[in-house]
Amino acid sequence: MTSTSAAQNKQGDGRKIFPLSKLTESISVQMDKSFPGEYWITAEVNKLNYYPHSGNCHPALVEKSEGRIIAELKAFIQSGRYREIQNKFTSTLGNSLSDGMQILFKCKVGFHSLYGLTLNIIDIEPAYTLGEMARMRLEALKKLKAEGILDTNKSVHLPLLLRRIAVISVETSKGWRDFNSVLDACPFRNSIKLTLYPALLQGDQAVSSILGALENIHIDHHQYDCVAILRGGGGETGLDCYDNYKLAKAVCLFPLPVLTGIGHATNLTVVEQVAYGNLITPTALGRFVTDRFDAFAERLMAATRSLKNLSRGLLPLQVHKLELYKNSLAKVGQQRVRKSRELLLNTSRRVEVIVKSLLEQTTASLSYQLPARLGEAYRRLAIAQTAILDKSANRLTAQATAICRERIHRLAFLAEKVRLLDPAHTLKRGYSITLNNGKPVKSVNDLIPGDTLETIFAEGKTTSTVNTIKHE
Amino acid sequence: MSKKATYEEQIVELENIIREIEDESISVDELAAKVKRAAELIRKCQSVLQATSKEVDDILKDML
Amino acid sequence: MSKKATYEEQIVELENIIREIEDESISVDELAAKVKRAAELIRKCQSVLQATSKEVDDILKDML
Amino acid sequence: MSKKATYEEQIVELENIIREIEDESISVDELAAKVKRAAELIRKCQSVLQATSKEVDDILKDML
Amino acid sequence: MSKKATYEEQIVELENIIREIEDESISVDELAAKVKRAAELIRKCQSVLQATSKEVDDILKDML
Amino acid sequence: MSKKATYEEQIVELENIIREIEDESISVDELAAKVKRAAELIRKCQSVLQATSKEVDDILKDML
Amino acid sequence: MSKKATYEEQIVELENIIREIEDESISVDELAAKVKRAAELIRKCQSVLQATSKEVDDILKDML
Repeated sequence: MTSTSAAQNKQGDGRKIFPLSKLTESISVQMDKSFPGEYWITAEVNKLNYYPHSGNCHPALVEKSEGRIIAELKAFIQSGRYREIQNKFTSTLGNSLSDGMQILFKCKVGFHSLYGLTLNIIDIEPAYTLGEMARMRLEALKKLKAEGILDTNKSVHLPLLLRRIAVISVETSKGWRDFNSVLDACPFRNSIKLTLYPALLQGDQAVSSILGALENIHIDHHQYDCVAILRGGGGETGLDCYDNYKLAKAVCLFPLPVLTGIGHATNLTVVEQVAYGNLITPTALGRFVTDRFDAFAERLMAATRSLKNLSRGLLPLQVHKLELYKNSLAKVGQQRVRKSRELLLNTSRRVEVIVKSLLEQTTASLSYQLPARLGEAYRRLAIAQTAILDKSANRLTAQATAICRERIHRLAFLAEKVRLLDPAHTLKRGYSITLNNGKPVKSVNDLIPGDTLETIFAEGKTTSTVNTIKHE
Repeated sequence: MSKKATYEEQIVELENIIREIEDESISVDELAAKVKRAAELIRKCQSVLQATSKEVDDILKDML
Repeated sequence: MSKKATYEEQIVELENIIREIEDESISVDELAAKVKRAAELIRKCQSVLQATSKEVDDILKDML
Repeated sequence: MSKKATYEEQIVELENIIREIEDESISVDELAAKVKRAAELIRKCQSVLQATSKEVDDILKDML
Repeated sequence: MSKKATYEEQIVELENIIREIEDESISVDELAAKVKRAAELIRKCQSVLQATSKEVDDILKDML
Repeated sequence: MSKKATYEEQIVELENIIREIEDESISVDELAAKVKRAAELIRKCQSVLQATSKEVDDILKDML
Repeated sequence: MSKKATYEEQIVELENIIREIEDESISVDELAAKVKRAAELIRKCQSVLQATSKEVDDILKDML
């Protein structure tokens, strides 16, 4: 505190005593000194605290670290400025400035004698908030994924027929009307039971309102097939609540499949992403419900049709099959008999053929072969015997002729010999035979003189006497 | 509700029976029984479709 | 099924008999008996079919 | 079947006779007797076939 | 067959005679008698064969 | 055969005669007689052979 | 042969005569007679031989 304060008093005990205004003035001066310009600050809008009557806004700003508030300050936005800022937000984000948003704002820090510390917001940068929202959406998804529950609701069983639907909507909303009008056109409308759990579907209160509705449904969740979140006619704004991590987590972990029809957003919200199904509009969600009824009914009809056709078709098929069996039985039975008959006929023909062949062969053997062999054997024997006889005849002829010849020859020889020995033959050649006393004289010594010799000649005989004998 | 509703199992059973009949993988011996069962399943499924909200509640109460 | 042969069993027996007759693995001595048996099987199957047909028709009639 | 030879047995006997005749292992003395036997067997087989044929036809006629 | 020589026996005798003649183990004196016997055997066999033939033909005629 | 010399005996006699002649142990006085006898024997044997031949031929002719 | 000397005896006589003549054991007186006898024997034998030869030739001629 400066001593230049105009309102200071001195007391006797030496204490300096100032009036409050002096203090606030002094703080204000110090503040202006310390925070002379304008500053860009980031913070989260914990509560917007907009006062429609004055048009002013007194947002409560906080900074959180790991979920805990580590700084908190109230700010002020003058009504005219607030309108400008909201226009910028709506056009950039498609969303007005609202609770829970991260903002980057330009401010002047001051101190007011009446209001104390003042944070006067001059401008807010919607682009930052947009980025922050995207970041938060990603963060929420990352977190859910890290917790392993991102697809938990998608894995919950969705019955074929959504007959008991817990609807989170507003009874007077266009979304609720659209949904109902689709269902009313469905022939199975009587089978569908809707239970409305009213809730705020956009704006600051939406997250807690929807969470509250979900809690209520949870109590009776066994009575429902699914939860439908319907929002319609709200335009494109106020959807940031569906990026809320808490709400998204509740949807993820909800025991019933959650279906969403919350309108068209530029970006798919986290809730839409983690819900069992996102049908975008209530009308589409209604069609989704009725389509499933139609599909089931169609399946049932198709099954009924098939059952009738097939059951009736199957038996005639079997009757026909039996008919075929009957025919083939008749065919194979008669064929078998026929074949056996043919076989037997062939056998009997074979008997005839081979018997006749045997008889013919035997007859041939008996009538031709054996007689021929007999004749041949005989002829050979006869020829051999004839040869023997011929040879004998030849031998006989040769020998007999030879004997005759030899005998004739021998006789001739003897005849010649006799002729030669005949004395007449010798005498004819001039020899003569001298006989003494009738005996041929062969030696001179046989003679003595005076012997009378007879000499025989061829033509006659003479007689003579020996005169002398001369020895050689 | 992780457990499937009875009618869901019934329509699957029904369609299986029909497929079996179609495939002729059902014998004549079983046919009547199967057709009977299919008819019963059809009746049951139809009743689920046509039931009023109240009946639905009753059916569900019975089921639980 | 232990006492009465099923339709399918009878069809199998019938087919076997027809095949045996065709293959000539059945002797002439057995032929008449086998044909008789086959005829009997066909008759039985026909009556099973008729009964099944009636039963199925009744079920379907009831269903509509 | 103990008393009466079956068709198949008769066919076997018949075939044996044919083989004997073919092999010329049958003498002329026996031939007539064997042929007579063969003829008898063929006749018997024919009558068996006729009876079977008639029986089969009757069964089939009854069936159709 | 004890009294009357069979066809086969006669054929055997005939064959023996022919073989003897072929072997020239027969004398010319016996030859005529043997040839006569052979002829007789052939005739006898032929008549047996004829009879058999006739019998067989009759059987076969009846058979077919 | 007691009365009539057999072919074989005649052949033996013939051989003896021829051998005698060949041995020149035969006298001229006997020669003509012996030759005559031999010729007679040959003729006889030939006629036996011829007769048998005729007989065989006749038989074969009859048979064929 | 008792009456008529055989060819062989005559040949023996002839040969004896020839031997006697050759031995000169015969007298000149006998000589002429012997020679005469020899000539006679030769004549006789020649005629016998001629007759025999002719006969044999005839027989053989007949035979062949």
